[in-house]
Amino acid sequence: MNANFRPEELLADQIAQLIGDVRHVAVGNASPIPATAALLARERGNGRPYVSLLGSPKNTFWTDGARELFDCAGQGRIDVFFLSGGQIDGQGNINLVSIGDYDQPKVRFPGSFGSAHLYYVVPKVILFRTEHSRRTLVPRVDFVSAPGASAANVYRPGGPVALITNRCLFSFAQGRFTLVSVHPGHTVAEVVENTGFDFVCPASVPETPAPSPATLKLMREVVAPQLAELYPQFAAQVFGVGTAAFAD
Amino acid sequence: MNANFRPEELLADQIAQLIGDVRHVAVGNASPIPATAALLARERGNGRPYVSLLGSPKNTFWTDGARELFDCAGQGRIDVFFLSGGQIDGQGNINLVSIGDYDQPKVRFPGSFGSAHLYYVVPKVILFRTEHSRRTLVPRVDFVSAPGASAANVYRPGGPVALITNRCLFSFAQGRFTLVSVHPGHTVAEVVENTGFDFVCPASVPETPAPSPATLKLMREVVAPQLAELYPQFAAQVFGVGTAAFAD
Amino acid sequence: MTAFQTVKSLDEALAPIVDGCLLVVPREVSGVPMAATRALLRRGIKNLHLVALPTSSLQADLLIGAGCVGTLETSAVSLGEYGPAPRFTAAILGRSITMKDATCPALHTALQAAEKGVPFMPLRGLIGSDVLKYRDDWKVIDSPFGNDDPIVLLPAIKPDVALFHAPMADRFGNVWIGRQRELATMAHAAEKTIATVEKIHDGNLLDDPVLAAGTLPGFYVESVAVCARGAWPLPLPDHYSADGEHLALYAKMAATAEGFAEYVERYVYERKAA
Amino acid sequence: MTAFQTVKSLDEALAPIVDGCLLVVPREVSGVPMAATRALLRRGIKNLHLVALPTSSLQADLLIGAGCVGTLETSAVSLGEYGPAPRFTAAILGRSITMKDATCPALHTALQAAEKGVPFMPLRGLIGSDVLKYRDDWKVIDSPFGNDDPIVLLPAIKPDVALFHAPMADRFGNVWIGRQRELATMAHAAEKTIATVEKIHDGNLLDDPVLAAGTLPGFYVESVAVCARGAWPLPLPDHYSADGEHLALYAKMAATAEGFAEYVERYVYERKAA
Repeated sequence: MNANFRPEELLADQIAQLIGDVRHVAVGNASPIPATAALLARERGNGRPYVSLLGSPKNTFWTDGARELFDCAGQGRIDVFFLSGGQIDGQGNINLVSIGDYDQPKVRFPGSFGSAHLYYVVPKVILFRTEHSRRTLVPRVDFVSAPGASAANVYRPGGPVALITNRCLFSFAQGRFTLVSVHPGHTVAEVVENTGFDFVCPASVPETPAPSPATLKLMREVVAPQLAELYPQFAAQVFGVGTAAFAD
Repeated sequence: MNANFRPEELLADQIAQLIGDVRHVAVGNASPIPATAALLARERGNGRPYVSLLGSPKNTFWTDGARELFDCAGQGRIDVFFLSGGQIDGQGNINLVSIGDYDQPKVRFPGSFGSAHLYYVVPKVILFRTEHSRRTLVPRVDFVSAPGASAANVYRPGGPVALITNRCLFSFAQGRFTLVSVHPGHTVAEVVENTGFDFVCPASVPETPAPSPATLKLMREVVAPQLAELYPQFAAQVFGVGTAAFAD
Repeated sequence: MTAFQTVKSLDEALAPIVDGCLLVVPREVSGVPMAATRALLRRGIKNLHLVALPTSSLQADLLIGAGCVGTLETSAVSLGEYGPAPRFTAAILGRSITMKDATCPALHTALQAAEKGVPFMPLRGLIGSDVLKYRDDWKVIDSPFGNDDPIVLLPAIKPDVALFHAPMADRFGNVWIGRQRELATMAHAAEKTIATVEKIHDGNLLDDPVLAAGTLPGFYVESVAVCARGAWPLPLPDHYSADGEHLALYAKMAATAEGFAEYVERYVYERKAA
Repeated sequence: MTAFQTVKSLDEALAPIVDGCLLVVPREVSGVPMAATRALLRRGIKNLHLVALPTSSLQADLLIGAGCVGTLETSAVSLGEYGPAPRFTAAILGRSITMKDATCPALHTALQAAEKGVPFMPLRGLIGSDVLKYRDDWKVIDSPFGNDDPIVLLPAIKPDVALFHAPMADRFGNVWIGRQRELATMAHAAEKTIATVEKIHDGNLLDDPVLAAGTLPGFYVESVAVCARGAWPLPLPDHYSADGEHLALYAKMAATAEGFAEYVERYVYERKAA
C-alpha cells in the first residue's frame, strides 16, 4: 500500500464525499473515522454541514437532554448518520444484538442503540465496518436490529446509502449492495472472498482514489486538532496530534 | 350580613376546608379567592399542601415550560384545582366557550383553557362562580367545555366535588349538586330562585359557618401579605394590605 | 463554529412569515413578540393560520382586529383582568375568522408530536367535551393497551414558523429562553424559528453550562432581531411586567372597531411603543 | 416555602429502592449515581427491574454482576472504548437475567408517555426490526391519520424510583440538572425521585432565573444525598471526566466472575472510591 497516506485518511476522505452537500451530519459515539470525515466535510463546506459529534461538548448543541438527537432525526433535521453492526447482510440489515438464537445466544453484542429508529428516518445512513470478513458481512443477520429496507407502506424516509469497510466501498440501492471501488492494496477477488453476502460486482471496479494532497493537508492540519478533543488517542496515532489534557 | 368578616373571607375559609389534607393544590390565573384559600390551607398545614399559584413566580415551581402544569396533573400530582364557567349546569358541565349555537354564537367567552383535560384528571375540582344567577347556573350548558361526569369506560380519576358561589355551597356527587349550606345573609328560597338547575335540597340547610377569629387573623396577617405579590388590588381591597411595587 | 448571518433587522428577520402561513406564538406570559407583531401589521400580513400555544391575549386580538388572521387555533383569548378580548369576540360573533377551539394540553401535545416526528399523540380527557365534538381532525381510538378504553389522538401541528420574544441571543443564533421551554418545543416542531430578543449576548451561550441549560440552540433558529422591550405591553418573565395601564387603554379603545383603528394608527403605525 | 427533610444520608435516601422495584437510571454520560449504586450493592438489593435510559455502562454491569438485577430494559450495555460489558454479556449468555431489548428513542418515548399521563406514545421506525418482534408489550396499529400507515405504540414506563447524580441541590430538594433534561423526564415519570449530588447549594435554586432554567423542582424529589464525586469512575458533565484508568481496570477484572468478585470486594465494600 502506498505509504503517503494512512488507511484511515482514505476512508475519511471517501466518507466526506459520501456525506455530500447536506445541512447536518451527526456522528455517534466511538466513531473516530466518521468524525474525521464529518469535520473534513465541514471544513470544505466553510461551516456547512453542521456537525454533531456525540460525546463532544464542543461539537454538540443539544440542550434538551438525551432525547434531542432522536427527536431531531424524527424532525428530518439529521441528514447523515453512521451505523455499524456485529453482522451486516446483503439486504442492508444490521445486527447489534446477538449471534445464534435470540433466547440462547452464542455471542452477545451491546444492543441496538438508536438504530431501530435512526436507520428509518435519517436520509443517508452510511454503514461503516473496519473488519471486512465473512464473520461480519453475512448472508443473513441472526437478529435484525434494523432492516435495510422496508415494505412500501412503512414510513421510511431514511436508510442505508453505502457501506465502507477496510477493503472497499459499496453503494446501496434497491435493496442490494454494489461494489463501487476497492481500496489501494486490495483486490476484487479478495473482496469476494471475504464477503458473506451476494453483491453486484461490475465488470470493471476502480481503485478507491487516494486523498488529494490538499485534502491530506486539511485533514492533518485543521481537522486533526479538532478531533483531538474527543478522540485524543486516535488523533495521536493517526495524525500525530498531541493529546489534550482532560478538564476536571 | 355580619360585618366582622368579608364575603371573600367566608368563601376562602370554606374553600380551604374543601381542599382538605392533600399534597398539592394548583390555582389558575385570576382566582384571588381560591388563591387565598390555598395559602390559608398551606399555613394551617404547616407547609402542606404544596401550593402552585399560576402567574406567581414565588409560588410556582415549573421549570419545564407551560406544559408542566398539565403533565403534572396527568401524572396525578395535582390534587385540587379550581374551574369556573360562563355557564354551569346541574350535571356539573361547564361552558367556557359560547352561548347560542357554536357556529353562530350570541355570546363568546375566552375559551376552554385546560378544562377539557384538568376536569378529568384532577381528583378534586372545586367549581367557583361568584355570580350566582339563572344566567350562569343553567339547566343545560350551550357548549360543554368539559362534562361533569363521564361514561364508566372513560378514564376519569378526576371531576367536580363542589360548587361555591356568592350565595351558597353545593357538593357534587353521583352526577348532581346538593345544597350544603347557605351563606350568612342569604336564604334557601333565594338560592332556589336564582339557580337554573335542579339540585338536591335537604329539608334543613345550615348557614355556612363564619370563619373563626383564628382563621381571620391568619388570613389577614399571614396570608394577605403573601397574596399581595400576585393580587395586589385584591389584597388591598379585601385585606387592606399595601400594594407591592412591580419589579421592572 | 461559524457565525451565520442570523442576526438581522426586524423586517428582514420576519420575511419567512408570509401570507397564509401556519404561525405558532407563545402564551401571553412566555415572551410574546409584540414588536414583531406590530411589524407584521404594518406589512399588512393576511390570512395567517395562527396557533397560540396554548392561549393568547393582546397579540391574537391585535392580529385579528387588523384582519391578519384567517384561522385561529387556541384554547382561549382574553385580556385577563382587563376583560374579554374585544376584537377576538367581535370576529367570532361576526364569523370573520375560522376558530379551532382547543384545550391547553392538546396544543402542547400536538406540538410535541411534531417535535418527535410522529403523526399523532394521545391525550386523556376530552371525551364527552364539545371541544372534541367540533374537531373533525381529532380521532378517538380504543387504546390497544386497555380494555374498552377510549382515548383521543391529536394530529401533530407542524408550524411553518415559530415566533417568540426572549431575553437574549448570541451571534450564533442561540437564544436564551430560560424556563419557557415550550419555546424550544415550538422551535423543534416548526420548519423555521424567528426570535426577537432584548439584547445580544457577547460570546456563545452554549459555552457556559449554566446558560446553556436555558438555551435554544441556533441550529433551530432562522433569524434573530433585537427589539428592546419587544414584548411590551406584555411582560417578559424575570425582565419586566405587563404595562397594565396600556392594556386597560387597549381594552377601552378596542371595544369598538373605530377605537381599534385609532389604536392601531397610534400605537402600530406611529410606533409609539415604549 | 418550608424546607422539608429532603437532604438525607445516602443509605436513608436510598431506602425507597426496595427489592423488585422498577428503577430508572440515566445513560453513562448524564450523571450516573455510582456511589449510590455501590451502596445498593452493599445493601444486597435483589431482583431490580432496571431501566437504563437509554443505555448503560459500568452501572448496569456492576448491578448485574452482583446479582441485583432481575430484568434489564435498555438499548445497549457496553463499556465503550473499554470494550464489552463483561457481566452483562455473561448474564445474557448464561440467561440469568430477563432482557428487554429496546432502542434508545423508544425508552425516551415510554418515559415521556408516563410524564404526560398517557398510556402509550407512538414512535416511527421499528417495523420489521427484531427489537419489535421480541417485545410483546409493544403494539402496531394502523395510524388513523394515515392511509395504510402502520406505526408502533409503546406503553408508558412508570418507574417506582428514578435515581441519578447531579452537580448540586438545595435544601428544598431542588436539583440542578443543567442540559441533562432526561433526568427531569425520569423524575416526572417516576413515583419517587432520589438524587445524589456533588454539593448543597445555599439558598433556593428556583430564586435565580438562570439557575432555575436547569433545575428539577424539589416538588418531584423524595430525597437528596451528598456524594462528592458520586458519579466516579463515570463522568459528570461539565464537572469531571471518566476515570479511564479505573474503567480499564474494571474491564480487565470483570472479565471473569472471580475478578469481578475481587473488584466488588475492593471497590464496593472497602469503599475505595476516589
